[in-house]
Amino acid sequence: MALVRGAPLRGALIPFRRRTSGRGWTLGFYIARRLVWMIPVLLFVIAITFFLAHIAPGSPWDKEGRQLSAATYNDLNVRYGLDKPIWTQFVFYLGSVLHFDFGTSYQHPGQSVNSLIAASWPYTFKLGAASFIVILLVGVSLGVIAALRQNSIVDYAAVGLATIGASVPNFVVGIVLIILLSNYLYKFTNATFFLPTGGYPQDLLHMIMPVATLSFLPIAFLARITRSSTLDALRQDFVRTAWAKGLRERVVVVRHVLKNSLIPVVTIAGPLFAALITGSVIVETVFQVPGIGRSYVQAIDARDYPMILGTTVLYAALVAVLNLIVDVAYVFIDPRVRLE
Amino acid sequence: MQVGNRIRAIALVSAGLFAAAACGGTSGNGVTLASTQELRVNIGTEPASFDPSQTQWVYEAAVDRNVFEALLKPSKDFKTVVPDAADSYTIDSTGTVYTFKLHQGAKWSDGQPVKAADFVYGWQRLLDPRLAAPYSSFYLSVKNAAKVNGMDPKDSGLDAAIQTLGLKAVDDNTFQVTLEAPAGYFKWVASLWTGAPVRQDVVVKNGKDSSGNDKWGAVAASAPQTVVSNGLYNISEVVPKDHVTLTANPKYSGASPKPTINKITLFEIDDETVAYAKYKSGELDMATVPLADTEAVRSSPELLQVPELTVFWVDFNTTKAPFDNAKVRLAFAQAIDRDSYAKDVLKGRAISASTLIPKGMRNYRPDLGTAQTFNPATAKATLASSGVSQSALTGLKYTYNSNSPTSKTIAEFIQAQIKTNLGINLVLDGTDSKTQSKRLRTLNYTIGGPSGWGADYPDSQDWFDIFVTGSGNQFNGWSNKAYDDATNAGDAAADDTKRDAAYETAEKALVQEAPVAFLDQRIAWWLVKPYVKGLSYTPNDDWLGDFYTYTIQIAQH
Amino acid sequence: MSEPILRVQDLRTQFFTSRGVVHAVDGVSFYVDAGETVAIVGESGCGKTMTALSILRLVPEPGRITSGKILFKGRDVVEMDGDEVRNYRGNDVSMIFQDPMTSLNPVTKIGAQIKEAMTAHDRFSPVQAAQRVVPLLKRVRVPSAERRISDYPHQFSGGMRQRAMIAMGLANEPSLLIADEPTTALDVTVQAQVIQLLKQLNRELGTAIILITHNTALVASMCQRVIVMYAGRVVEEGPVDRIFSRPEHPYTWSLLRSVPRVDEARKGRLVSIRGLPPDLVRLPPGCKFHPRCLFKVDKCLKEEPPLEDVAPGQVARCWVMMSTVSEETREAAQASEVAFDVAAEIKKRMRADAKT
Amino acid sequence: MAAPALVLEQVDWENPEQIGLWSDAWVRFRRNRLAVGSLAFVVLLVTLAITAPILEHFGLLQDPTAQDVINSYAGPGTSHHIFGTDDLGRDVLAKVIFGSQVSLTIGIVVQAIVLVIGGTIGLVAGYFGGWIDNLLMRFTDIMYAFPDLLFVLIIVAALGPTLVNIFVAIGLVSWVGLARLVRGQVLSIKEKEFVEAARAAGSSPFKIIAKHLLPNSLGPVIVTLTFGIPAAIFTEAVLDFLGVGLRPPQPSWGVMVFEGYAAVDSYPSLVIIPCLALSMTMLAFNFIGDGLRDALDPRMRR
Repeated sequence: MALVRGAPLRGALIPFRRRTSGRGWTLGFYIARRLVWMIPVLLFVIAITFFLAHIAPGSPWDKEGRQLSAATYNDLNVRYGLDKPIWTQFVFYLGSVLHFDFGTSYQHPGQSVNSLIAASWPYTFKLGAASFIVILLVGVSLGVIAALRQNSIVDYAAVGLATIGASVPNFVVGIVLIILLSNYLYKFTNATFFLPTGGYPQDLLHMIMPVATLSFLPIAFLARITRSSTLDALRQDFVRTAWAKGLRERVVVVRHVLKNSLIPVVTIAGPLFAALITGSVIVETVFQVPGIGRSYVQAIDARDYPMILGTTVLYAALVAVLNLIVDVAYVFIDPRVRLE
Repeated sequence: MQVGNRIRAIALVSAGLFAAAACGGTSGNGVTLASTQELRVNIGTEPASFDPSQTQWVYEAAVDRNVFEALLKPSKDFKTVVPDAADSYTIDSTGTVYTFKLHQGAKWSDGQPVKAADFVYGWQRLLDPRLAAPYSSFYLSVKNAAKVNGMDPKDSGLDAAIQTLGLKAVDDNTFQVTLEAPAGYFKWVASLWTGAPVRQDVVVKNGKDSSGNDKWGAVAASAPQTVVSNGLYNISEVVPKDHVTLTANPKYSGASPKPTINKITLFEIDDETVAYAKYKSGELDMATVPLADTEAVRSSPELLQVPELTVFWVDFNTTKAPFDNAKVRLAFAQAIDRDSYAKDVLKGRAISASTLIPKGMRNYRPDLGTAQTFNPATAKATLASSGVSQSALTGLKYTYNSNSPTSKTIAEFIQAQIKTNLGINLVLDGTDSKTQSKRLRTLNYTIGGPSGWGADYPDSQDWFDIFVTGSGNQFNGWSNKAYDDATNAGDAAADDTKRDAAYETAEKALVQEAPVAFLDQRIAWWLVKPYVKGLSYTPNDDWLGDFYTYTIQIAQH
Repeated sequence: MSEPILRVQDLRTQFFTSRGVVHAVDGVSFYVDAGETVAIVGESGCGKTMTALSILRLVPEPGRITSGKILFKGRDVVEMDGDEVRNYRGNDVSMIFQDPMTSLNPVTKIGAQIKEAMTAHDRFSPVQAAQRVVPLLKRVRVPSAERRISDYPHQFSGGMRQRAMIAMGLANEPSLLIADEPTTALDVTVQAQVIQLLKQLNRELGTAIILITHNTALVASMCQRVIVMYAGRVVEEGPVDRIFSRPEHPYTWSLLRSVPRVDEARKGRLVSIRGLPPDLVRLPPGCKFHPRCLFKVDKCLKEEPPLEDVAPGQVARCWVMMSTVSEETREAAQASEVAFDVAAEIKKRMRADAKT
Repeated sequence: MAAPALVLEQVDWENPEQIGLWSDAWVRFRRNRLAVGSLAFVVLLVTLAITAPILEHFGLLQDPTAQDVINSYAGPGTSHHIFGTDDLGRDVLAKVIFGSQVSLTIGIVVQAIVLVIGGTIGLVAGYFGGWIDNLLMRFTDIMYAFPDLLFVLIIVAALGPTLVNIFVAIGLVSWVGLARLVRGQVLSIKEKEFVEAARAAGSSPFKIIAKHLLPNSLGPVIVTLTFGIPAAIFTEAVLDFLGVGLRPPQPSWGVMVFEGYAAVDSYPSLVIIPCLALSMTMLAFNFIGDGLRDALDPRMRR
């Protein structure tokens, strides 16, 4: 098979069978199997994080400056069950997690982790979704144009941007934007930092900088992959057949070239989500975005175990679900793939 | 850009310096008011709770002070206390029974009258072990407080024991506190924001979370509905991790005059650089100046320098060699060039300190600090006379919190000073804030820091208690009978001259024995927009004017 | 005889590569009458595929048609602009390719790809196009066509796919179908079926077919005329039976002898033609075949012979012509074949390449 | 006289000229000017990093920890501080060069860890297949589900931010990609005839892996590792930037960005210089990666 397919898919899909695929039934079965498989994965993630968090030196109640009295210190441990042996705490925590109760945050007495995450999740999601759309639009179009107009200035510009993008860390991009906008340009654009209170039009203006910072690296990554897969597709025989049929250029490019070259792009959507998540931690810290990325860093520093675990589980579940969606989408996009 | 809480300095105006001069009069003094009277400030970190009994940090106090009204509050010049929710108070002949007369007709934000029983319930929550209030130690002077607070949270007899506390509502307007023993400083304890009244029915209505925390004070979007308060302002909006908005409380009928500012937005920007950038882009009305931008603003008309009542020092672990030897500690203290640190490193934003009590407080005695003054020659001599071998001084680890840029800079500065002046190579051992606090608390270190103290109130008792044997706030494992006796005498004495003499002996012992090497007292650099008028601030403000918000006005701009 | 539907005059197609200009098609002229089946044969790299692609203006980068005319029903294809070419391709002239495995879009249904060929031109309305797909597939003998149109290429066998390609080619009832080595990638049994199908379609639809192949056996069973190409030019052309019985150009002669003939008992051993196809960048002087020609004379090295009439309808490009060569010299020439070291030749060629 | 049989010289196709592959790759790599330029830059950087202590000894370079508190925050181009000084008056140029030591070691050591873990898991899973493959791949899925930065943050918080811990932490999260790649390579090569032949000839699995599987999957592995280096440097810099990474006195670039960020308004050079160093090094490794990929994988024509 001449077409270059991206990195082999995650375990469950290898090897391909080229038999006619009874899609409906096997797909449902496959999704169920993957969802069931997610539970042990999440449990494993919880276990690792739980013990790592508890190994970290210092307790949630240690603080600088005025110390808590010994009595208060002990009362707090009793209330949050930290006085029990670590294994009992773990079992107790697993019990509550199975009822979707992720406990209460030490940093915010009176608020459950569920409500805290629910409160700050929209900002991470809004930023992540906006960046994802920007990344797909800009990354793919850049890659396709570079491939179609190969060895033109557009191609060199796209490849150049892709390589530089892959090298400049996103917090550097963030810093440069801050230096430029806060010192020099703010007079004109008044583009201040991410302030979710601005209401609709102002919100978009404020999201420019964080979204740009979050998207810069993935756009480069995506453009590079789209370009090479489109170049491969252009070299295939069926494109020549399409031309020979007298189809218009637009039809040839969209229906024949892109329909094939964008398949590998779907496979890298998985690592793209992971990059967005790690990126959100950095961007939220640089731009003071009240999302769960930033609260994760604060939770670690404050040894807020329920918050650390809650955020990690959310992120891990998110990655697992998104990867499943990618794999299922892959089946619908590439008819040759048949589910194990 | 530090993550998490840093040592947020508690500021105090020094006696003669900035007294009440800057406090503006009412709108009548020729200030044309802007159409919107809104103030936007940065408190740096999201408060853990609005429930007074669950707060401890300065930025939490700044919110609660405007939403609740405690019995008393510090005067504008921070020298004494003035009435707040209580119009007046009397002390009986034994000096142990304080009777507070509440302001007639004061109302809660939901229209209910403020009753003495609300204060009784509020103070009981501060001592109830099940709630583990962080500031409970301040109220241990109340009768039976130590006994109740020390009980096991699961003890069934707890509710009955709480009734035995020296707290009584004589009638709806009279709240009486009985102490274990007379305490000259108790008026200041009554001025703390944590002593605000709390409505029992509101707490019960909102119930508890799965870990037993009362939900009424939670910093959540639901706060405007759950928090019922008696202060000048109500909580109108909470956007977690971003800001809290307060609006003037229409039903307020307490003693304070009506505020001109009707809306205060408190942002939670933990990065000083970002806050400074927002000040410049017009999104904040005041902001602190990052150390790096000192030169840029030194001559700016918007600059306000407010000396803070905070002193920072380096900790020695007196229970482990080589710092069990007083001479070695003294040698290290004498080898640190405090003036260069204040002038060059902090660019003049600090005053060097070689004694415990900061400048601007009653017992400020720089003359007693001669033992620790910087002198490389005497430092070397003292080290030599200590008889400690060179090998015992090698490989000493200096532990510090490397998340906060200020303590990182101090660590590197101390390392260089000790290297040049004593020829000893300290190994820097940085870690995050929690680990650092634990190391200090469990004496699992040799030398480290910086630790510091900010005045909760300008009374020496608040300071000298730190180094008393067995005090939770001392990380040096230091015990000195002469110091303990002098401090206890100072705390108990009623007459000021007797207290000063006692505290003087305590200060001398502290400086001489040097369980810590004193470093500096910070000066806060603030930038305030020119259109912010009538600002009257005390050194304990988290943002300037947060004690007396009703004097602030926004001029036309 | 009416005007031929296709007349190629002195066509030159060149590739401008870093190694220099490749003369892929170096002055080719021929004609194809309506309904006629013509074969273009020659070793790989002799320019036969590039000639076909030039006819459809499908020359890939960095190739260009540098000169010459391609008259299709009187209109010169070389002069056509973008839109005209698009309208011309696949409408009245269509082409099918060698490897059915890769010539069909793997992610689109077979039916859609065939329908697309029709909807690209306005000859049939979309509704008509949809209705014609199944009959087309039936015509090319694809079993249970109704069900198969919704299958994907990977669900078809090699032979089935080539039939689908042919159906696609015939969708617009073109007057000329160019088949570029349609059977090379198929195994022998399927080859016969495809050739049988093409012959039948030529008879039934009157579609002229240009069959491009290096397999001379196919030519005999299917085509009326044959054009032999070598080094980007036509070296001999004529009716099939004459060319097969009395080839005039030494290259055609050696070509025919290196093919096992079922109908005749072979006397001597099969002999491959000595040497390698010429390097199209540095063509030798004179007759391009002279380095490998067994009967060359001095003139062949200096001057390239023109196409001369050697018999009614037959032309050849040679100074000697096989008819003048006696039987004995043919036997001696065959015997004097010297063992040829292929590997050495390849290495010599690579080293020459590396130097540039 | 029987006609001489046409004898084709017996060319040993079993092992194509091994040198051809590498010399050919070098020829193609040399043509890529950007890659060669980047290689030169990296070589310069490595020599500077190694000789830094010697340069300091000879006074060409200042001591990065020497404080000159009087003229701290001096801008670039002042007296004998070409790049200026930081908040405690330390020479920025010295800090950048000594900082490269940390960043380069992190980049290379982490890739070594990734090669060991990822390589072995990929090879074993690919070659043996069956339940071993399934087990290892399920384990990789788990690691894949873990957002890498979060995992690194929690490890560093738990074990403490020493250099070794950071190496291990970043290495632990970065091997998944390589494991998958190697497994894919092994799976595809295992099908190839010459491996079949070798197995038929009875050579031990270990010999097969060493002689056939490794050399053939070397190309993509080298490319992945080259791209891995900037990724590792980036992750370490992020840790420092979040304030949880390396502790002074280790002057790594990430720490310099973290310290300089506080002075971003008045002294942007304190942030820009380490950011430039970081970006240029990562850029260089990316260009080298590109060059290697094109050289070793002819299909990816430019």
